[in-house]
Amino acid sequence: MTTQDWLHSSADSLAALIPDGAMIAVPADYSGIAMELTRAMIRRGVRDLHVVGVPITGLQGEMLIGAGCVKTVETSGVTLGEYGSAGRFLDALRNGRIRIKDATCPAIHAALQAGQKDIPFIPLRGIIGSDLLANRPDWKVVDNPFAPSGTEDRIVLLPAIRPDVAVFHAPYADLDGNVFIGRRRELVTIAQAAKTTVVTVEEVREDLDLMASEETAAGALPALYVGGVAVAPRGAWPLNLWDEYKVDEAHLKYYSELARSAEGFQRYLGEFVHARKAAE
Amino acid sequence: MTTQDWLHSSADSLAALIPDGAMIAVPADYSGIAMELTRAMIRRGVRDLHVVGVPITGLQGEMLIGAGCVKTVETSGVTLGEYGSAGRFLDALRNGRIRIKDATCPAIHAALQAGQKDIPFIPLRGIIGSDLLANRPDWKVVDNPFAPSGTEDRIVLLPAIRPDVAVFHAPYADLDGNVFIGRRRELVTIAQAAKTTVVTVEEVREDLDLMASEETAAGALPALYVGGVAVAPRGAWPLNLWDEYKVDEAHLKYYSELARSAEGFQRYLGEFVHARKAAE
Amino acid sequence: MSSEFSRQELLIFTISKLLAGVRHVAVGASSPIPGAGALLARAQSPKRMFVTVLGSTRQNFMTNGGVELFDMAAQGRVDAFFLGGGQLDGQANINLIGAGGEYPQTAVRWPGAFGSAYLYYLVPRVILFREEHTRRVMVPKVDFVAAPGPRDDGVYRPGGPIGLLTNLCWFSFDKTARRFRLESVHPGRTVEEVRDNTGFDFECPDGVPETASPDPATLALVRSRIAREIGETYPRFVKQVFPEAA
Amino acid sequence: MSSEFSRQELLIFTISKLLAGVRHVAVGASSPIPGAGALLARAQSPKRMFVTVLGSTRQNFMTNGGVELFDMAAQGRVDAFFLGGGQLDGQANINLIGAGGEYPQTAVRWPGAFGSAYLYYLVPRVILFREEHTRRVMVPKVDFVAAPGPRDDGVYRPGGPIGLLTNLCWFSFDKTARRFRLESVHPGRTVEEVRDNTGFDFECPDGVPETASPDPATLALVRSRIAREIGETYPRFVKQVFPEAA
Repeated sequence: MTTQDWLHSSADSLAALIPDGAMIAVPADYSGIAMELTRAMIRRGVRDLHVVGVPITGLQGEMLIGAGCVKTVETSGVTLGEYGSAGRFLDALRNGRIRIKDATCPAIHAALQAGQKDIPFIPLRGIIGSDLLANRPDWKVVDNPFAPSGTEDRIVLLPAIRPDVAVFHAPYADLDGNVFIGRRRELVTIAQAAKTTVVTVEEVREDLDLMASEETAAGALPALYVGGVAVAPRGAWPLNLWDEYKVDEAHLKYYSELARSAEGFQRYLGEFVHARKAAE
Repeated sequence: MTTQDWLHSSADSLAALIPDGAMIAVPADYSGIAMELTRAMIRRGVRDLHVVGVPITGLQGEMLIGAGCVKTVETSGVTLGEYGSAGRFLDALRNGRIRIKDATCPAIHAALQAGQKDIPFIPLRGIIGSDLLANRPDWKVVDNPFAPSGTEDRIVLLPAIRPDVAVFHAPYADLDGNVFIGRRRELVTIAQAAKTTVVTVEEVREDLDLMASEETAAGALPALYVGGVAVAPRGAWPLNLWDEYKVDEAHLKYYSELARSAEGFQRYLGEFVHARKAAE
Repeated sequence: MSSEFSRQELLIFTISKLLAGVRHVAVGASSPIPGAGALLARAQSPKRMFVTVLGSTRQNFMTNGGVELFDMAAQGRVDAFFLGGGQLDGQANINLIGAGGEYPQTAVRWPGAFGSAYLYYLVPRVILFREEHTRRVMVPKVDFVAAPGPRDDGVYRPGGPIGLLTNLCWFSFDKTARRFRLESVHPGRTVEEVRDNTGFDFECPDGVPETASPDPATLALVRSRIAREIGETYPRFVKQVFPEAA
Repeated sequence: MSSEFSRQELLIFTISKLLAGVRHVAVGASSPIPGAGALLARAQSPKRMFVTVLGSTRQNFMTNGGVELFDMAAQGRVDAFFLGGGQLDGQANINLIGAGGEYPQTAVRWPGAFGSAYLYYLVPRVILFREEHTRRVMVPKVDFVAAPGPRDDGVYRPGGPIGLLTNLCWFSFDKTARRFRLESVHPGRTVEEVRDNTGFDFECPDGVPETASPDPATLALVRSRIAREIGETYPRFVKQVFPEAA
């Protein structure tokens, strides 16, 4: 066995792998969010991030925006779901402190798949006629060169997205640093499209080799793609991790209450981020 | 539970779902080949198939060609590996009885991924300068519209492949018709790109719901994509099924011996296909 | 409205009927009523029917990541889907982005376009669903077209809206005339009420019927099995609407 | 050739040295010697090294299907790969399709181009490997270019061949001059033998050294652990070449 040079001692150590100005790709809130790592990024004071929500972002993007870590957000939605408005996102947008690249979910997915293949662009149906297109000068409309001659078939080309870092939280890694991602295959796409990937996990299973059987390998992200792993127990808190543990509803309501104002949000940071208050 | 209307009584019943002239997508020999179903297709006398090897084909394509079932083969290779030449393929090609669309592996994969997304085309690096391109008038070379202005960047566009039927063999299906495909995700791609999918399995596990856990769902092809399943014990014979059982080496050597001549191949068909001789 | 069933139960029942004959219906985020309607349609379908409830683990058979729903839609494997919006107009344009002011600094901002600017073109039976039926929502012209209604622009568009379901009524949508038509008004509601609360013009035939009410057997099914199934994803909804099932 | 090691062992050892510093090497189908060379390089690497042996279950960490190798190559995550061919020429063009006659009805037909027409452009350290070193294989000009050698054609090409290893020798390849250079001749072989059996022109410096021989510790490693590891995928090869390990 090789040494576990991929294993970091804490989320704060992992956060150092995300430089200022980085483009980071993060999954939607239901797919495993590295919230402890997000708090570590805020503690470290990362700046000028380009956050790609895959295909949307929630509490994570909202908190990074509120803490002044974000320059650009590229997403098909920013939402806290049933827990209220994303107050800091709305405030930053209204006051022009962030740039937004509004997208539609399949465009985010397809552009990341283009990044995964390192092809410069990928075509996608739909979109033409939406005002999204008018606000996305990086999206081009061309005539489909494969349309039967004499027919016109306009189609959108999306440039590939190749993030600097993919960031998520997962239930476990195995002894070699392979990460269990189950059926959340958008995590494979962002890990491959990105230059590197940092992952927090509930635990490292020293007794497990995910590659040992067809059954377990099916849900594994190979270690090759992973630049760093840290153990962060309940690392998605206050969000859920898949079906492993539930959303902390009371906490999310408390957050959305505080996040209505800049002062409230600062208080929240003081209580739950800078204080390094443990989950629960 | 709904009725198992997807479950057919035999490979011969499944073979009726593959019409003459169909474009079928089949995996490479190592990924699970529906050989009993292939024999059933030959027994039923299917004609004018367009066989897409994903990304190559072996004994299956070779036998279908030898039996006169194939009009076009689109593949990055036809090979029996260490067991000798694909005699019937070589003979049919030399005598102009089949049309070949020579490809390169990633082009087959990418074109099927385009089929999976139902986008009309997908760009791919490489290929330019290869004589493959000169023989594939369906592949177009364009200027990358996203290249920095003043720079030239030619790139190949491949038209999507949308097969009529995806065909493979897998270890098991569950009670709902979800099929275990493990990490062989090209099977997901061909199943989605194709209009329908027919699968033979070693067994249907009446006690298993692959969707019941994140671990088992990760390796499952959802039943939605599957038009028909039949149980065919040792249905990949004489090929291996992943690590489940090994190649029948003696049989493959015997095959490649007989397949050197049209007469030998006819004798082989009489012994192992039309006679419905059981596997082993 | 009859006291025998709730507003939500009527909507769930109406949706289930709009899904008759569908093989696969998908339901997006934050959509408990469409989700329950889809599950009801499945429970009553004579043939095998597939339901995808986004956000659910059990009512979701997808295994290829977040892109699968969109790929399936392109493949022609999603027969029905639901879309809403902060604003909808008479040409069935929908706005999920924001209203007032200048984009992106709109006076009101909603979460975002999600999959609308794609699924609206590709899914053959898109049901527009928005409970609030007011002139604030049903506007003459949306401020931002997140996803356009059917147009004669040559764009590939095998899909589109079949109609709009609200707390007051069900409109069908004519893709050629590009116009809504009032098909039925919910029990206890009136055509005048619809007209007063709709900011766009629509076809209004004489004698608009009342929206059909759910029968007792269906109501029983909704309150037991369907409430249980949708409760996995929307426990708070079930607690509110089906307190006995929760 | 020394009797202390076999021809295959020398090739395995030479390949392992050509892979020094590589993070990830992938090995295609029907390639037991490159596979063993890659596994040897990994066994001796001071840093973590990844090896993909196509066709193997254990020496293959890919979980995203057949496309993953190609996607990885595009992402810059495959540092080295091996290609061969029925014909190779002095501009490093390779032919895996067929020779003689008119395509597609060539007099000789090989299995097909596999991934060559893509990986050859993208993998920075492609090692051309062909045991048979004859004028039948090493031709002035290939009959069919399955994958072209480096050219000044503006095509995106971060990868390409670093050289050609055969039963007789190791040539490096100069991508700018587009020419092979004889770097070493295997023990027991001569420059004349190389010249006689090569149909293309190549740079031949004075005093070509002998290819380095494996040390005893390396040989012991190859015959034990490496033979065991490659034996999973190529049992017949191991039976032939390492009868004691098999």
